[in-house]
Amino acid sequence: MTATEMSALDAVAAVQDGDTVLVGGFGMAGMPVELIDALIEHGAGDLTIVSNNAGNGDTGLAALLAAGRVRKVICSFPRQSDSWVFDGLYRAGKIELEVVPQGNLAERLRAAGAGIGGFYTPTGVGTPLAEGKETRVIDGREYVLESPIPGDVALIRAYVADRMGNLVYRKTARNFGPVMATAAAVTVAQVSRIVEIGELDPEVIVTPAIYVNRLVLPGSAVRRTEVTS
Amino acid sequence: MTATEMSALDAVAAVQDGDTVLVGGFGMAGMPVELIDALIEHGAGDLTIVSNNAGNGDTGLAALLAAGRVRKVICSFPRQSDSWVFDGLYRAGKIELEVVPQGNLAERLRAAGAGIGGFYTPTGVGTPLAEGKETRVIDGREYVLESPIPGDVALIRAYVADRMGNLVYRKTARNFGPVMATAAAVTVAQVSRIVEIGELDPEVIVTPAIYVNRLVLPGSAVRRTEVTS
Amino acid sequence: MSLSRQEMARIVARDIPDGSYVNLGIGQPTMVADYLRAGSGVILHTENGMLGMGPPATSDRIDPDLTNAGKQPVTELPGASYFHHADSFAMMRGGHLDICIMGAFQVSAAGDLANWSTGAPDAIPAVGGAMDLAIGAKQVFVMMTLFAKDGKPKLVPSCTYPLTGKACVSRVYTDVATFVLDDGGARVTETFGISFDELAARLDVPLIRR
Amino acid sequence: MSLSRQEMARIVARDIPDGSYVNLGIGQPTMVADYLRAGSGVILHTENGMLGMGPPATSDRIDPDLTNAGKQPVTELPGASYFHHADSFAMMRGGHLDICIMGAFQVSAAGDLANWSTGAPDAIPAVGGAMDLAIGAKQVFVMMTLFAKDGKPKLVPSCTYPLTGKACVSRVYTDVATFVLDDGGARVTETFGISFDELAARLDVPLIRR
Repeated sequence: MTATEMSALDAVAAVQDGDTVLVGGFGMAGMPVELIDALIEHGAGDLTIVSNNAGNGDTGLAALLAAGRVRKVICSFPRQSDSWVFDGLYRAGKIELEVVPQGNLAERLRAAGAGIGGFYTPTGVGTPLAEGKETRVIDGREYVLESPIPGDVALIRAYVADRMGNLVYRKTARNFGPVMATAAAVTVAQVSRIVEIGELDPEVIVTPAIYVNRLVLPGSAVRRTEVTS
Repeated sequence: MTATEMSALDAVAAVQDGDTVLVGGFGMAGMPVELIDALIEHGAGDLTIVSNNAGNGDTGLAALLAAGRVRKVICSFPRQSDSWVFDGLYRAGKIELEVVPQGNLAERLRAAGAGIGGFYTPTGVGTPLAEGKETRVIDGREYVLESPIPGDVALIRAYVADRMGNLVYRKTARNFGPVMATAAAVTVAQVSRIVEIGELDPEVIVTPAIYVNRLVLPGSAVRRTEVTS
Repeated sequence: MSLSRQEMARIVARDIPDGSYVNLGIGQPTMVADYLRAGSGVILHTENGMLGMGPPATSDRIDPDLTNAGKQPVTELPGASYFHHADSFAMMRGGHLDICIMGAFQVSAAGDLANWSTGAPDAIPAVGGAMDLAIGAKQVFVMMTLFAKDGKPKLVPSCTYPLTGKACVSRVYTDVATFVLDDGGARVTETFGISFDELAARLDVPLIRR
Repeated sequence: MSLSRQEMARIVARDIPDGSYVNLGIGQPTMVADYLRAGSGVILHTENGMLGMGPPATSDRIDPDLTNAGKQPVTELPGASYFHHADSFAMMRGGHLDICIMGAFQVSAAGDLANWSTGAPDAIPAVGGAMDLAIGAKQVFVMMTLFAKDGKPKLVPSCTYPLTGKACVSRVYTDVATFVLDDGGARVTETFGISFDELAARLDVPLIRR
């Protein structure tokens, strides 16, 4: 189905209590800030958040965590100079953490989108992050078996979408967006611009429309929210 | 290292007796015709060819097979209306065949390029092509374990390269090129045009230069060969 | 009267929901495209790396770099996108396509599909993307004549030909009847020039009246 | 005299062959870029999805959509390309990068690397891309001071901190000596302000004179 343009709040209504939500971005680049704010407003809880980091400062993911909506975080790098919200919850035993090497995180998301049941990765062999996991020697090299990470909803940020839902990204803000879009049952993309079908060159589309369900233009979302409130 | 422009014959000199050669293309779209012709002229033998098909008519891959240079073919679809060269060699017991479902072929090539030691695929479960292979039930679904297919040399066709070796493709001629480029120790790309570094938009590059070693412009290759012969 | 190939294609097209992402297999399934309603929003995938495939290309619109999985020249519709083979099969195998339509030698009542090899001892094996399509799409529709030239039914209790995929077919469109397969039963939803009882008498598969 | 951080970066840069594809880890290794010879053709990879990374961006060239793995604003050089995270780590893990340069808490004589966790019981684990970089590049160079603040050597017979990767480090650049690790031995190729014998006396690792 062609992607539907919605307000941020309507779009994140796809998230239900207990869902696994994939959140794009690497630092602020590619972070779907308006969608996270809408998710906080939406109120769904008991969430598992899959993202590279576990929130910074007091806004965005950190605010979602502070609101007590997150049961578990799956990420590669939770500990940062300004990750005090996560740090506090973790030390208080109020949040679960699964640390995944960044490449395994990206590959496990891809596997979920690609129908791969599991894969043998060289990353993490002999380290604490492979403890308890199945290992296997293939052609003389040791590998760890890793499993896919499917999401219920992906919240990503792209640059331009066409009305069908095809996406292009901008520079290193691309990061996790394309793999997360493939790995979730419902993908919501926050974009800076929506163009007509046919305006994007078919050769340069990074995320084909089949992976995108809902489009959010932050500016218009704000206006719509004001109108309806 | 920045990719080097060469004649087709110089470029395929990377192929040695006994090598595994990945050959791009799906039908004629993306088929590196001049590189295959050069490989025939080059003379390397005892080759394993990995390609979607096993040659058509009497030219290209079929001519390479007819010249007795190929020990084994790994492909998804060898049998076509005009695959008489392969058919004859196969029925005479003169060539080995490994038939691989097309998606497994693409994924096995990707795995080789991505450092994945093996993966569980749903394709082929319960069929003769999974016989003797390890299977595994993951979350209630049955999967087959498949292994990477690395190449010694990849011969692919792209559309435009810059002098660094970044590649873009054209329409469905893209097919196996990008994954084969990642899966081989040496990648030779036949292209229609070479532009200066900086002329390709970094957002639209499909195969980054790191995967490309040698560039061949067929027209110029012919001229150079004439000059040196 | 039993259906012509064109009529079968029309009936399959009728059953594809608007806006679906669909892969049409090589051969007869390709004809389904001719019967998709303009404005249906159905988007065609071709496994050699494209979404948004348009009609066959003719004369001066033929481009050797733009073909379908049957290697026939095709065209590009607005909103199309190109991707490489691993991405294309990831799309298929990851369960993102709504419907895949394929031909078959045999389909079992449990939805097993056999469409790549007759198992003849001297045959050269060749599978292409059939096994990936069989297990990848959310639904697999099969189009075939219900009886082989020798009169043997092709909807069978258990496939005797080598399998393409297990328990993957959800509907079977034939020249004389349409079947929906679920929970091991074959439910007859339409018949063409044959009665339900005649059909039941000629098939070894338990049939369910719709 | 032992080397400053700048001098260490200069020495590492000197040892990177022209035209190499290189990933510079977060922190000190980033400084190596300042000492790459113009025209060296060295191409920098950043794991958040870019080849051809340029120098840090300043003032009006800062673009929030263009950062390095340390989330600092950077620039783009001609010939750059962008790709998503799975493709970026496939590039790394598939062995396509020539050299990766990282900091370390400890390196063993066998090349084991510990650089992500001190194993403190109350520490929050965080690994980022370190484990992927450790096993992915053709060669891993480590930059570190040879002795910790408490004087304990960081080149050790066996790492006591949790590992990042096994047998992955090929060279260790320190403030007082450079080591090449191969076949379980640490070969000293240069010393700075310390003699080979002094070094041998302070380390528990058997050293090989170059």
